[in-house]
Amino acid sequence: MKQLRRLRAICVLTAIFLWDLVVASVSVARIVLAPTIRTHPAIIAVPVSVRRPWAVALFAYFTSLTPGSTCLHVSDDRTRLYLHILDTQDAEASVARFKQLYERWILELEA
Amino acid sequence: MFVILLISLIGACVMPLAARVIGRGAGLVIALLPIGLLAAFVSMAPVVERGWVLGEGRNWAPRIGLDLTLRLDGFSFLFCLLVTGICALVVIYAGGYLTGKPRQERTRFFTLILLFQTAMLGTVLAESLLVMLLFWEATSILSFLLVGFDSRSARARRAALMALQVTAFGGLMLLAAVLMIGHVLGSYSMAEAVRQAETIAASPLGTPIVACILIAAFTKSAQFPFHFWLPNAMQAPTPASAYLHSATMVKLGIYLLARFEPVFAATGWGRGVVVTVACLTMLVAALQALRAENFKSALAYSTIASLGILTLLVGLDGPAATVAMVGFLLAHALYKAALFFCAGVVLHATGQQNLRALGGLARVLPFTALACVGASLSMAGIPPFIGFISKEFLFEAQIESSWETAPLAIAVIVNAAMVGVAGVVTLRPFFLGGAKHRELRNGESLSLVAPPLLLAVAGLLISLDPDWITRVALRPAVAAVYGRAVDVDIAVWHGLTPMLMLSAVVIGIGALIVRYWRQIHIRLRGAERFDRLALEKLWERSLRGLMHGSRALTGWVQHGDLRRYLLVVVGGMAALIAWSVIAAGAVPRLPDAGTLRLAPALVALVGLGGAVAATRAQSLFTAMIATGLTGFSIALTFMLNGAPDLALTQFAVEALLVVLLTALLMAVPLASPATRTPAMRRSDAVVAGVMALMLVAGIVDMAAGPQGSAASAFYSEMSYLGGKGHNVVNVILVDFRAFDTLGETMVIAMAAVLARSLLMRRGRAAQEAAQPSVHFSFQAFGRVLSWTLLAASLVILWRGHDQPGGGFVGGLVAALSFALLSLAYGVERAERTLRAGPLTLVGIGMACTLASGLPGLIAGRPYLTHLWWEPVWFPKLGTTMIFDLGVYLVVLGAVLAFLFGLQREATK
Amino acid sequence: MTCMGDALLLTLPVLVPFLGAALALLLRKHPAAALMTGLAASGFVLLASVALLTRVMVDPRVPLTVFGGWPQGFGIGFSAALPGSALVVVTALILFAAAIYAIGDIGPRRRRGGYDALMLAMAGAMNGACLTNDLFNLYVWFELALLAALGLLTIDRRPAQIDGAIRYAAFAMLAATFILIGVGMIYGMTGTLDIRTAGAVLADSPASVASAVAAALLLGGLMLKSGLAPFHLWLPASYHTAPTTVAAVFAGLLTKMGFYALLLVMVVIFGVGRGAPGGAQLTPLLGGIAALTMLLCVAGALGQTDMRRILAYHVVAQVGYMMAALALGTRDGVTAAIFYMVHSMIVQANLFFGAGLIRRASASWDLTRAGGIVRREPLFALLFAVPVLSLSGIPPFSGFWAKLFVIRESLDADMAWLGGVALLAGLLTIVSMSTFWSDACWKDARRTSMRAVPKSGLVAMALLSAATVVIGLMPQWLWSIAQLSARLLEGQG
Amino acid sequence: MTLTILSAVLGLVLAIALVLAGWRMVRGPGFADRVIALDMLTAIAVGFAALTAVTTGRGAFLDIALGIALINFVATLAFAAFLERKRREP
Amino acid sequence: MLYALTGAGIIGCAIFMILSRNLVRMLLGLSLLATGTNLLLFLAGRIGSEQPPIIRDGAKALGVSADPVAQALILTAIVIGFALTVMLGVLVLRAWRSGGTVDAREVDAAEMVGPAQERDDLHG
Amino acid sequence: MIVVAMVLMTLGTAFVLAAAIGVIRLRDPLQRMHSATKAGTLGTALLILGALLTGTIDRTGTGLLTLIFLLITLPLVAQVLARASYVSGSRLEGIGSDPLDGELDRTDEMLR
Ligand code: NA
Ligand code: NA
Repeated sequence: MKQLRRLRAICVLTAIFLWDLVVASVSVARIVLAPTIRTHPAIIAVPVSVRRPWAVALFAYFTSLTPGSTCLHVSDDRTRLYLHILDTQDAEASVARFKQLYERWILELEA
Repeated sequence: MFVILLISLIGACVMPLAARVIGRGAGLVIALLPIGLLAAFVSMAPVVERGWVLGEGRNWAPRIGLDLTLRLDGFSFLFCLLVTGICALVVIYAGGYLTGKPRQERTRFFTLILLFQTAMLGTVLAESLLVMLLFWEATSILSFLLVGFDSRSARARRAALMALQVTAFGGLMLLAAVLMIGHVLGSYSMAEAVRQAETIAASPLGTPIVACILIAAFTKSAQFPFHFWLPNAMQAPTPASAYLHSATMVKLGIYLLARFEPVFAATGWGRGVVVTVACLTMLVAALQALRAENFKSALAYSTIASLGILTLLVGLDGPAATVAMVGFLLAHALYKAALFFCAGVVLHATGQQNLRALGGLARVLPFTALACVGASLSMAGIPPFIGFISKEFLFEAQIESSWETAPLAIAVIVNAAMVGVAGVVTLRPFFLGGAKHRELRNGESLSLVAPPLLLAVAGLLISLDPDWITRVALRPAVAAVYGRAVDVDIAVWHGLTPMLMLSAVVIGIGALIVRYWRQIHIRLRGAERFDRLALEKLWERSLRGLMHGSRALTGWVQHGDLRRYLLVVVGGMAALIAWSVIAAGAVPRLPDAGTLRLAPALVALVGLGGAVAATRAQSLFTAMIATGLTGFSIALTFMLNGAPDLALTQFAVEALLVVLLTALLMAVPLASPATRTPAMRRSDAVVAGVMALMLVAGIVDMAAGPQGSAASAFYSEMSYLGGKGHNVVNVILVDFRAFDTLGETMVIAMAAVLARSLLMRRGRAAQEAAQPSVHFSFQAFGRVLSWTLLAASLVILWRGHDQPGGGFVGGLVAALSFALLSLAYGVERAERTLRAGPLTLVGIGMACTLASGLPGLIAGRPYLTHLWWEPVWFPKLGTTMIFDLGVYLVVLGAVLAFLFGLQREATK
Repeated sequence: MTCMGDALLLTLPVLVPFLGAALALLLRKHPAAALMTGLAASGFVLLASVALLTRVMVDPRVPLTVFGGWPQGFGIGFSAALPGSALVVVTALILFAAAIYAIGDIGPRRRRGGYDALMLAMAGAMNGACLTNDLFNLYVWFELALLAALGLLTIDRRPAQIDGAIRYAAFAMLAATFILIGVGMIYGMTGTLDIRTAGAVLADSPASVASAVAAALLLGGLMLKSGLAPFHLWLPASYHTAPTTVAAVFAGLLTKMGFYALLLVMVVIFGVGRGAPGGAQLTPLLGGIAALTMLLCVAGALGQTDMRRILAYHVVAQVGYMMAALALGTRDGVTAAIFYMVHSMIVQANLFFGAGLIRRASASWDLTRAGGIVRREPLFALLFAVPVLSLSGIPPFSGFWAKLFVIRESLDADMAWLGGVALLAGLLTIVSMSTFWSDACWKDARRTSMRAVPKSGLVAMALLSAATVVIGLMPQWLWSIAQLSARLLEGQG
Repeated sequence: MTLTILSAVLGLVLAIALVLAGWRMVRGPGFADRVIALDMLTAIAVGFAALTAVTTGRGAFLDIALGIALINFVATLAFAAFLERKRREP
Repeated sequence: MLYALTGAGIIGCAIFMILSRNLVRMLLGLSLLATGTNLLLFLAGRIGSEQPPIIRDGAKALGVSADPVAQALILTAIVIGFALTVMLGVLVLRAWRSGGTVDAREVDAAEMVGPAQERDDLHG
Repeated sequence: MIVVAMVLMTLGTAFVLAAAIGVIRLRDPLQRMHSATKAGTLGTALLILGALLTGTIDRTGTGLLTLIFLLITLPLVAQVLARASYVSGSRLEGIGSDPLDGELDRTDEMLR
């Protein structure tokens, strides 16, 4: 049962991963090719619930694939990720999205 | 004669050992050698007397025109008698003179003297000019060693060096002359040279040949302006002075002149030069002799004057001159050696040789005084001594020759001066000045007084009964020099002749000189312009100037600025190419314009752009990035033009360079202040641009030429059939041209050794490098990625024979995997993972590569012939794989040696 | 059987040093074992090389092996044509002497730094360069020699060594570039890397810009390697920083190897002396280069008091003589160059050995501080006089004949001026070397306590001095070899 | 045939991308800019390898693509490490 | 022609850098020099086919392809050039560590003569 | 099939070009990094995929491995580069508040 849940988590993560990759690229391309460059970059801190190092690394990995976001730094105690967002109007919403999209499934894996 | 030379040589090495065993009497024992040799020569007298020439030939090196022919004619015979006879006396004398010196020194002295005797005999006996040159140089070297015998004395060393440098200069001139004669005649035979004197003189090389011979002779015989070395050479122990610097060696110049008289006589100007130089020498030397206040230097200058007379006589034409020359040669040897012996006794006894400080020695050194009187009378040309006879001949020769007044007048003056010197050196130390020396350091001994006495007596006896010596030695010698027999009539009394009158005049003036020596001496000493005539200052100053000039030149050339060195090299190279192209007169060809593919062209241009940017970069980091861009673009260019192996290797190299050079840049400051002025940059750019243009011209022309390589075609055919590999490049590397790869593997291995010896090692770092701060994700993924790379490197190694890859790239990729480890976790961790030291890896790799060629060798085939095993159930296996594995290990080990060392240094 | 023997004999001079180097590298933590490896390998190579030379002299067919067993021209071949095999013997002799000398000169610290492996690699590189038939292979050996040399140069890690090594490396890499481009162009023109084949192809094709550029590049690159003026600037600044044994080996081998390659390339590929298109236009330049080198470098030696610098300058000046001989453009000129090369290799190495012992005795490289050798070490003073006299061109030592041949051939080639320059440089050499010997050996020592010179050093010097004397007394022997070599080089063997 | 022409065109586009990335590499202004541009080169190189594989029909070039992917990211990481460590020095 | 210009141009730039007195710049120049040289060597094999010199599966011999010999030579040259560059880098680093400078004008220990050099010898 | 391949390849190349343009046009290193890594890698991935689909090359395994490896390394490179850019003091255009201030050392002046 546990194995099955993990398998499902992996599948979902892969799917999100591939989709995000495309979205990220397209969005970057759109920004780049727009007549005028208009970005709203930001650095945000995301609290981390997963505890295992590999899980944190995985979280950082997936956040770095997301459209226009990259994990800039992981705090030494591994409780926060610092992300650089290429273009965001609402930092809070972004944080929520990361936790909702990735951390949920990684927690599933870690369990 | 070979036997004689050989005995002389062996004896010179063996006999002096007696001095180690025997104390006082050593000289007598050792003298048996020269006495024996003298006897041997005397036994040949009957042959020589008949005017026959004894010749002996041995092949030495015929292919280089060198034969060891010896030849004994009358002139050589006279020299041989003098050389061996005086040597015997010198050795006996030295036995006494050196008493009390350490055994080692005595042995050394005797060895040198006897070796010198051999060298002299060799010089005068040699028929081949090359052989003569050989011995001639040996006399110079031995003279150097004897002059500087007391090597603790700086003066002695200086004098020795001067003597050597002057005579060696002459030796080189002689070498040039001999080679030119050989070039003209095609033979190095002296007889041939004399026979073909006209040919030599008439050849285009005639003038340089004669000039070289004259210079050689003048330096050896201390003729003006090379005379200055001889008085200094008196630093030698007195027996050596007596032997080398008065009786024998200095007369080699005369020997040479006499032998080559026909040659320079044939030039028309040779005689004039010889006579002029001789007269100058005589004058200068005579005056200096009167100035000298030192026993030995007075003798030395008088020797120079005598050598001048001899030179003059060689220069004069007519048989009488020859007779006079031969006679004077003998007379001078006898009396001058005796006088030196006496000077030696005085020096030995009193430790003093200043003529003004000596006096009244006749009482304590009676036999020496006696010998001195005898020799001096001869030197002064007082009858019935032999010196008188020779002087008579001198005047006769001058009157007979075509040279008239000036030489004659000079000869009179000089001879008068000689009389003066003879009187002074006899009277002052021995008879005048009261009893200054009651306490003597050493008294007379038999071995000290017998030689000078013998010589003095001989001088008297010969003149009283000249028949024997005339018959045996003089007449053959004259015949040999003059080329045909001359009736030599030697007697003390010739009747009242002009010569006798001249003699009387000379003696008269001489007596006056003796009387007023003190005044003349003081006057002359005060006149400093004579110091300038010494010329030794000039020589020394020019040597010092040479040294200074050399230092200045070297300082200018070797200024230490690397940039200017490199500029010279690059500029020189460009000039060389330009010369080569222009001188070859070829016109550059242009290749057919093929279809230019745009993308690869653009990629190549990006590479060029990177290079340009690298030159303009302010920061070293930027320069490095720009360099990397070039490397990257060129790698792409390779790939786009059908060279995947090259591309892969170049990519790997670029990546590793980044890893390694960033470690270097970590240590050094990135911002570099300007090291060149704008003008320098401009000139550098011009030089670099010119160089690049030259290369373009060459490469374009080459590319336009015909194409097609037999080797390529062969490899393309044989790579699979013979080398069992699909990847032709790899098969070339591990099989066809495996030997290159082997060498290259060694190159990398040695680079690793260097890196290991220059960079810090584990344990040597006092403080462990701090754990670098690395992104968390990097640390999380690093290990996996590193193992992936390592696995990939093994795949690349394995597949290399058929697909792009191989040992090199494999090793580089494996090294990259460790680079990754060390970047993520620090160098310690990477080193721990490797376990073995990088150099051990390198050593094992070298062994693999080298050993992979051995099976072929053992199987009786050439080294590196690869053997294959192709079982059906397994992929083919060959020794190439061991070879490639070795390459892999060496590359891996070497890069790791660099990597670990550099990273340690960087984090220090 | 003979073929098999030939292959073995040709392989050993390279294989043995390399195997020894691998072994020494693995044994580097045990200096004594490394020492024995070095000594044994050097001795074995000497024997093998003598056997090879004997084989060449006995049997007129030139031994040849192609590594990998491929047909000739398609693999890398080694052939024991003279003068290569003769040079291998000299190289082996010098390296064996160096191995002996190193007993007293190279301590455990240096051996742990990889001394033996580096030296053996150098030996292999030298022998490879002498025997190879392949142009690119020659380049590889040069690079190996360079790397080994740099490793040896910096073995003590002193600043002066590092600095010297940087200069050396910069020049050597420039040289390598020139040579490599030259080699590449030869391949591009002829489609082969075999030296003789390339020469034959070039001789049959008309002069072209490409061949002119390639000739100049190879000449310039090899001039850099052999230290010919004005490209000699790196040499006096780097040789003198190395340990004595290393400096001796450098002096004996490195520049001469460069010159050998220069000779090979100029004579075989560009036909200097045969008036072949491609290289003929360079001949007039060679004389000027030779004269400049001789005079400039002897002058350099005159201005110094540091023994190693003096000798380093003489090293270059001697290459000038060889170049002078080559510049004559005649076969006898080439013969004289080869003779000079052999003489000079032995003598230069020996001189550095001697300088090292003098330094050992008087604790200084400075001539003004040295002295007293004659009284303390008379045997050494005598042994040292041999190379000194030989370098000065005094008979009956090898240098006399070497100089004599150069001057004689310059007369025969109607380039007497070059002989004159050689004579002048010879005079300055005498001045320099006589002062050297007098200062080092005759003068009284400034220091009262002198250290004894190691016996191993004397043995090494005796070995080389004996060779000098033998050549001096039997010049014809070497001359014949050199003459045969010149014939073989010109392809008329 | 179309494939060949397309490949040539795409190659040119990639070359233009290379020029742009190279421009950034050379111009900077910061070290970080240069390094990022360098990383861009990896993608371009792999792209070139894939294109060449198509035009020549040789799988060997895909091996090269893999090789480049394997090799080049190490260089980027090394540069990044350099930037991190160099920061404290003047 | 274009490649010849590129290769020679790179070599020209490299020479310009080598002439700089900054040792690191010189080092980078030498690395560039090797790159340019390799490109010129590639031209010696002529530029033509973009087919790699790899025998196709099933074939016994190589068809039309780029010249394999030149490639083998360059491969060797690349690795040698790499070894030399890194080795020089090590030397430069050592010079920096001992003298605190990478300016060639100040790295002149080898050109020094006299007492300083002597001290260095005796205690080095 | 071949059409799909060609479309993929074209698309991939377009992405690479877009990424390169981004590297030129975007205003600070961190933004450029987004463009270089993400768009660049996707473009390359599409190119490889397209190449595999042309059917002229029999190296599906190698191609897929390359794809996977690129995708694995892409976020890693992005993260490491981002941090390095930040730490090396790059100017950050338009960043309001910086929560990393005080958490991560950073050079005051940009390394250039
Ligand atoms: Na006469
Ligand atoms: Na007259």
